[in-house]
Amino acid sequence: MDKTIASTAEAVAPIRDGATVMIGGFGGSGAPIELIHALIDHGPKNLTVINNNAGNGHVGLAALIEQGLVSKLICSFPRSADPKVFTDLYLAGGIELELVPQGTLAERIRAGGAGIPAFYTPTGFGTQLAEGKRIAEFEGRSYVQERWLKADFALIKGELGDPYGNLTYRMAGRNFNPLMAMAAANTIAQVSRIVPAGDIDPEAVITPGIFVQSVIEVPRPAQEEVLNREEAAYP
Amino acid sequence: MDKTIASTAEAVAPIRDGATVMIGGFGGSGAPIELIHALIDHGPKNLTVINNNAGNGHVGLAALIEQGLVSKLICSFPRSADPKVFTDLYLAGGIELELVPQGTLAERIRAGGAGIPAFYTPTGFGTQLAEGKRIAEFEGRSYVQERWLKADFALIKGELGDPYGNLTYRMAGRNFNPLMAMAAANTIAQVSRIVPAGDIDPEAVITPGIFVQSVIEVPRPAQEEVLNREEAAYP
Amino acid sequence: MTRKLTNAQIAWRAAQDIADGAYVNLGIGFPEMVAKFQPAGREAIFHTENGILNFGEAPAPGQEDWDLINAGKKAVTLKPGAAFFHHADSFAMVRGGHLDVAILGAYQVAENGDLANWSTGPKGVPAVGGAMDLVHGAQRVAVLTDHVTKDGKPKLVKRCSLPLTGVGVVTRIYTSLAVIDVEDGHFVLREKLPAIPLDELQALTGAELHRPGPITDLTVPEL
Amino acid sequence: MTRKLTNAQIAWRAAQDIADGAYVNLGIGFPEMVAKFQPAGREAIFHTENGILNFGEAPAPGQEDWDLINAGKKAVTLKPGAAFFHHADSFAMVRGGHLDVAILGAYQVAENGDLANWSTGPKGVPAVGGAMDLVHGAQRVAVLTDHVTKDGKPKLVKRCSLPLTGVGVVTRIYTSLAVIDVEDGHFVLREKLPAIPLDELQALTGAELHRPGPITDLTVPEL
Repeated sequence: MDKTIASTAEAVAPIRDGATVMIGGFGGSGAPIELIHALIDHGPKNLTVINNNAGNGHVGLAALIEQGLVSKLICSFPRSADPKVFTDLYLAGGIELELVPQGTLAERIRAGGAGIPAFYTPTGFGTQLAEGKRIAEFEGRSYVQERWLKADFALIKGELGDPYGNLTYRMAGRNFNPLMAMAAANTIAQVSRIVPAGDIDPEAVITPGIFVQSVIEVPRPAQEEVLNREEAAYP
Repeated sequence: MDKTIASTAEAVAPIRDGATVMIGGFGGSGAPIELIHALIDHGPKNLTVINNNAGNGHVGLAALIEQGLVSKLICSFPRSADPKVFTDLYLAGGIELELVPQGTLAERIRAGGAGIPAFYTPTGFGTQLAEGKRIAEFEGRSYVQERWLKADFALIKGELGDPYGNLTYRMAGRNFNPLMAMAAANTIAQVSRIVPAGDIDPEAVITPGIFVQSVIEVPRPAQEEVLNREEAAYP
Repeated sequence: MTRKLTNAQIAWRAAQDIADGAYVNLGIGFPEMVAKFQPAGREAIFHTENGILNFGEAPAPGQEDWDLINAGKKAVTLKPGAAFFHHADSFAMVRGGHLDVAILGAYQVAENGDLANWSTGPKGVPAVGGAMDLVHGAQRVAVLTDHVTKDGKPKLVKRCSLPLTGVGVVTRIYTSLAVIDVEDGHFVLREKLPAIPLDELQALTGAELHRPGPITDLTVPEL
Repeated sequence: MTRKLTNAQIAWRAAQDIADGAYVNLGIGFPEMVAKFQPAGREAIFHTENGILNFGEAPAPGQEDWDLINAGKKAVTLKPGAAFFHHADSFAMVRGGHLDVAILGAYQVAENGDLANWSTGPKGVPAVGGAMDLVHGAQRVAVLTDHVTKDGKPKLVKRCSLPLTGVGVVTRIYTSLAVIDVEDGHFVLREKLPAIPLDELQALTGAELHRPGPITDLTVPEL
């Protein structure tokens, strides 16, 4: 088995117009910048993107939005140090936003990966974000029914990867990445280093390869925070 | 912070009559034999025990049942090479059994730990094990509503532990242990070795210490399979 | 001519349908034999419910590590590229549709795809394990079984009389006599042993065998 | 005499209530200041939504690692005994009731414990983050806030007029003037600045301040 792919361009080539794409990362930590930039080069339109945020500056997710490729964003916190790209487009009515509490977003993605079509959570009960949703009481407390989230593709960022698709993550770069790997039909992982099968201790694997379809080595990946401090823009 | 405790006896002392106790392990792998034996010595009655199995031979969970301390068992597979203790008691009407599909058992325990009071699963739909349960349809497919499982105590087995309660597990001894740690009000972990805080790589922690209340070092822990091949019995 | 396949031969036939790179869960007991007949050049990655991907054969006697076991509680070994995970992640793989194939045994399979393989009735101690989970989520759910019970009654039936494991879940049945698909609520005969006449096979089957396409000879090596 | 606590002083007061060994989540912004006032000899373990337990202070400028950040996207460091985990496990800690204390900011808190802290209305871009999760599950949900808005209106009210973060969730409020518990649908005054007369405090509060027990002087060091 060999899930390694030579280039980010080849990896994102199957992503078509209208696809739903989960993108890992929390702010810039664990964000697969090189895969996002390859997706911009590829250029599919009308994407629905699932990410915790809405991008920052003019690179990564913000650049994807700036290029007009995203028609809907599902996220918990579309604010950042410089959320201008998303903010301007949203206020102009150019992009749809589905706002989801962060823990509910994580759990909905996990549910998608785990074959759980719906679950109940206390989060959001009695708030605007539960409007129109089914409510149920358990032991006298009220809960909101939430649905799974799945995607056609996930673009994620790992630290080590092997030809079976087993992955590790770097520190808090883990965040949504392992969950999105579970919830997408086609998970594309960029990793800092591809190692031979067996080099990752089976106890240290965070994402087992069954959840991953492609692995691309991107040594010394860019950090969104660093790019933005340099006022970088893509393309 | 120091969650370490000197003895298994001290660790299980708070477990009272009528308590619900999750016990980790799948068959003998990852089963906290020394904690179970300490619980037998302690002797609380009318326990509800949650485990994947019903014990094997005359040690560990089988011994706990044999000593008459368990009034109800929640499990998926009460068969083993030598399930005589449970089988005899069950057929004599001396113990209640709640049979749960294995994946549903795991998910109910995780739900208990994650604050999810109920979820829907395809598992069991149309079978005896879904009788009396709420059914719902999502996208034309039928699912069974299952409830969370929580416990007063969890007895689990790890490999390394630190004073903060961070744990690793040994190979497939992981199984239900990390889930039960999440779902119990008081999680007691035996580990092969207690190491100083900081010795477990933060990326290698499987159970973060927030889920663990006590850690006891049990060097060279017994394996149920080995004890049974020696025809051991406890006490 | 072969009048009936052995369990090993049934397992061999099932193994021929496993694609290179497939993720496969083999049920406890007889289905476990499928692993050793994996065709050369095609790599299957085996999953076990208790939290291992890419495990291999049993170790030599005396070399067992009892924290390294499969769902049948038998000692196994690891292949390069293996991974450990907890039970909730393990069943996320199952229920979430990440397995390509699950192969299970059966007491009865109905023409509508219903499977009964966990309970023979109210007596004794009931035990279900992961079977009810495994029949959901895998892309293909295959059954390995003798074509008839020990006393000669059909195991392939119109409707299961035994307690169900899952409703409408089976996609293919490998029996001691034939290979049969479940399609649109019917048994569809794909292959049969050349030695068994069609009418005899039908007589041993509790529901109609449809034949919309060609029927291939079921040929399996001596094992 | 002090007529109003600074944000740092409010944070200091909140820190005095955190027990040794408590697991604590501090909201983005002003509540983050609580960490630096943890009393000597009492260790709190800080949790951040993006998957770290037991993180410490910001690194020296230039020493930042941008994969090691908190929920506010600020660089942090690790303490011995830290752990990383993914977002679903992180919110299992929150929603599952494993945190001892969550400390958040507020636009409004109602006497029934309702909290509004995520939206000031329909204009602009809405953003919620983890606030709606954090108000559920933690054993204590505390709020840090100025007692009144910038234009002098009460932030402690009978019913919130702004969009809610959670219903009946707040247990204690640390304001620039007082410490107030929410009990059985009422504000219960526990401590107030000696310089503020009771009637003045009541006038600045949008719902009745109950006084079932003694009222302690709220005394905080200069910071």
